[in-house]
Amino acid sequence: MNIFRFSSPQTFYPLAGKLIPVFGSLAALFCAFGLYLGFFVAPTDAVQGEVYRIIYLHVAAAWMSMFIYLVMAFWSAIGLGLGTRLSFYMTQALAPTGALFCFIALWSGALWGRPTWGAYWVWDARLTSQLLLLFLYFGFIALTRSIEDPRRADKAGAILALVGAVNVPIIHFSVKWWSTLHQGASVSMTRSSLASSMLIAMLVMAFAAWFYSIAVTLARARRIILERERHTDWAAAEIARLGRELSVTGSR
Amino acid sequence: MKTFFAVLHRDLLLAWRARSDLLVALSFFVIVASLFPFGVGAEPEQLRAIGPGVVWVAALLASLLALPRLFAQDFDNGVLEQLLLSPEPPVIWVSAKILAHWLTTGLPLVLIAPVLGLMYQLEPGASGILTLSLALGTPVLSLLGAIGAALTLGLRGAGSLLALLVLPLCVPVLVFGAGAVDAWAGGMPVTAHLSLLGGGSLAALALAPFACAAALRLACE
Amino acid sequence: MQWQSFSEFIAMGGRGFYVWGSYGLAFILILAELRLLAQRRRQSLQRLHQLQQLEKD
Amino acid sequence: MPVMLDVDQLSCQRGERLLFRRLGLTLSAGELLRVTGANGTGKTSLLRLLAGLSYPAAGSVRFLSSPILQQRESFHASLLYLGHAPALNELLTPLENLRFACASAGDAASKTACLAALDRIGLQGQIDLPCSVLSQGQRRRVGLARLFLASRRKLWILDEPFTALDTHAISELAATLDAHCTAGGAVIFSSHQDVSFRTPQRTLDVESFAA
Repeated sequence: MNIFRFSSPQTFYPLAGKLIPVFGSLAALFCAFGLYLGFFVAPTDAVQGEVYRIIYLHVAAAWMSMFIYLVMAFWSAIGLGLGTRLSFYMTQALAPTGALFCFIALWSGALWGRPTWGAYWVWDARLTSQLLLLFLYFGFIALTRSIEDPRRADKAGAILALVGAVNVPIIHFSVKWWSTLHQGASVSMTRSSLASSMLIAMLVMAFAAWFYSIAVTLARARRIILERERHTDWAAAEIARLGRELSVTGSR
Repeated sequence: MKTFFAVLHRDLLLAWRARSDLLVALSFFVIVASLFPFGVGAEPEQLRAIGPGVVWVAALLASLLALPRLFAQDFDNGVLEQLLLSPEPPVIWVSAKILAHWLTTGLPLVLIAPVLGLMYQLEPGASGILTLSLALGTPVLSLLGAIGAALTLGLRGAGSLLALLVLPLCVPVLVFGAGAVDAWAGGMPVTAHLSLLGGGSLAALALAPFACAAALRLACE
Repeated sequence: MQWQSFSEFIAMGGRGFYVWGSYGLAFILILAELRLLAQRRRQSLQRLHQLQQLEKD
Repeated sequence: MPVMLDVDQLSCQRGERLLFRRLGLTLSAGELLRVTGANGTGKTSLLRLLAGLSYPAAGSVRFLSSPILQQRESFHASLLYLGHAPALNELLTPLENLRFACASAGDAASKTACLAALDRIGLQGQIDLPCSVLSQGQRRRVGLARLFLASRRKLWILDEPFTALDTHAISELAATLDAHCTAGGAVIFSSHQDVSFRTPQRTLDVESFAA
């Protein structure tokens, strides 16, 4: 099975189209199941009472924001190395969703912090790294959006994602060291002893977020592919077909 | 290596011919650092506490201010294009330009840091550590900044975009730079901080020119 | 089952604001992203379709 | 005569627009090729592709039968590309600019050689003035002075070399190009003016390959 066959936009486009509903429904299924486990099966936490249930959302979002950035760096390396345009499309398709999860992680972290440690914002190592990661996402999106020539935007974004990825562990290490220095014991999110059902709920929610990201990224990648490959015959045919379809349904 | 010295010599000559630009970056550094006492109050105790952090942030912003100048002029007048056509790999002359940039902006900040140390009532020892940490850390600002400058070359709104790209990456340098002075003030050893800063500079020196050269080739496409 | 009544579920042990504040906004943002995705796709298709017509004649 | 430059199925995309498609040409030593076409049809883009400054959307450019993007350093050692605007720095004098251009391109150019080149292009009076005070024509001449110091470079790619030059300078430049061709080099240039050369002049119209 020639791997490069799937890396050509033409074969990837229909494949992605078929996968989107699959991952979409998986995401919905896992999310519902995760929420059910988290809210109806998992017990009340001895220390934090009910508010700890934010953990399912917060941890899933935090993991996804970090994972997506690493996947972006992976696709960037492939794109710069092999020159496959599709890798650049994937990197740019991933960025907004990564930024979204990053923001959700920060937001839920703050709302969790208020009742638990008395403040919306705590200069905790994880939250601070999360904030800096959000800046890296904004930097990537701003850079790729502000370059007119799409080919330069691809490669410039890829370089930035790689440089960013090299710096993420360094930033995390320095922020971790810095926060223990200034603020005593680092506030661990998962310090309270986790009942197994809590852990399962968290994992299910993480998978839900992962499936969701794949579905959304594939959808965004398909749009980018049509925009960037519009000169090719197959893309032109697809645009014509969808264009007619759009004007027929008249969904202005 | 001929290109290296040719570019280094020319950039230093140009920096000398446009000396006023250097003074602008330097005075920006001093002005920003001397604004804080107006906001925070001038009690020696307080100044000593915030001094290192303020001087480091001011150094970060001053070197950020000087970054667009690194490639913009050569990009506009076509010299960058000719450099990309030189037989030697671009990493060599890119390193020369970054070195020239550090010598003309980073180093002056380091040399004037003791003066700011006085302004913030730092003991001679703390002021010395601050200057040393700046000397070890500012190369990273120039190197990472050069990548950002190359990526945003020729774009509208490049200045603010450059800050958004580069500042998050400079947090570790800021943490260990200012941390070194705090550690010294607290009587703790500073070798860890300074060696991390030095290590960071070496790592950046090894990696940044390659990313920067790639970004420049993109900009001139 | 954890909760005796629906109102107890909403109260979430007195922390309802924070829990539903987090999940609520996350849900809204996810919906917003999906809606934005569909809207941008439609706009992009219209633009590409018009560009195509333009280049044809 | 060995084929120096071989271009095959070249297509160039600028942002959204496809400028030209399936462009092919071969250039052998001693040949002179003029690229013609209205403004905006891709003359400069073609020259930049041939110099290896930008990547083609499709097709290949081979110098001495190996792709230029794979032998970038050795290709650039035998290439002289002069872009639209002369690559000068306003604060430096013509002499400093010329010496830097040669040194950074790896050409050995002593001060006397540079002075001779500037003298030959008619700039001996303005040696110590910063380029900012020179006229547009004078600045172009400083850029063109490199031609006298680039005999080692086989392939010359010149973008609009004749603009803003007076008739005397044009004939001097034409003679230089002729000399380069007879010495076994090759020249590709774009120009709006018709200039007569001793070497037989081939032309390539970019518009005939328009997308």
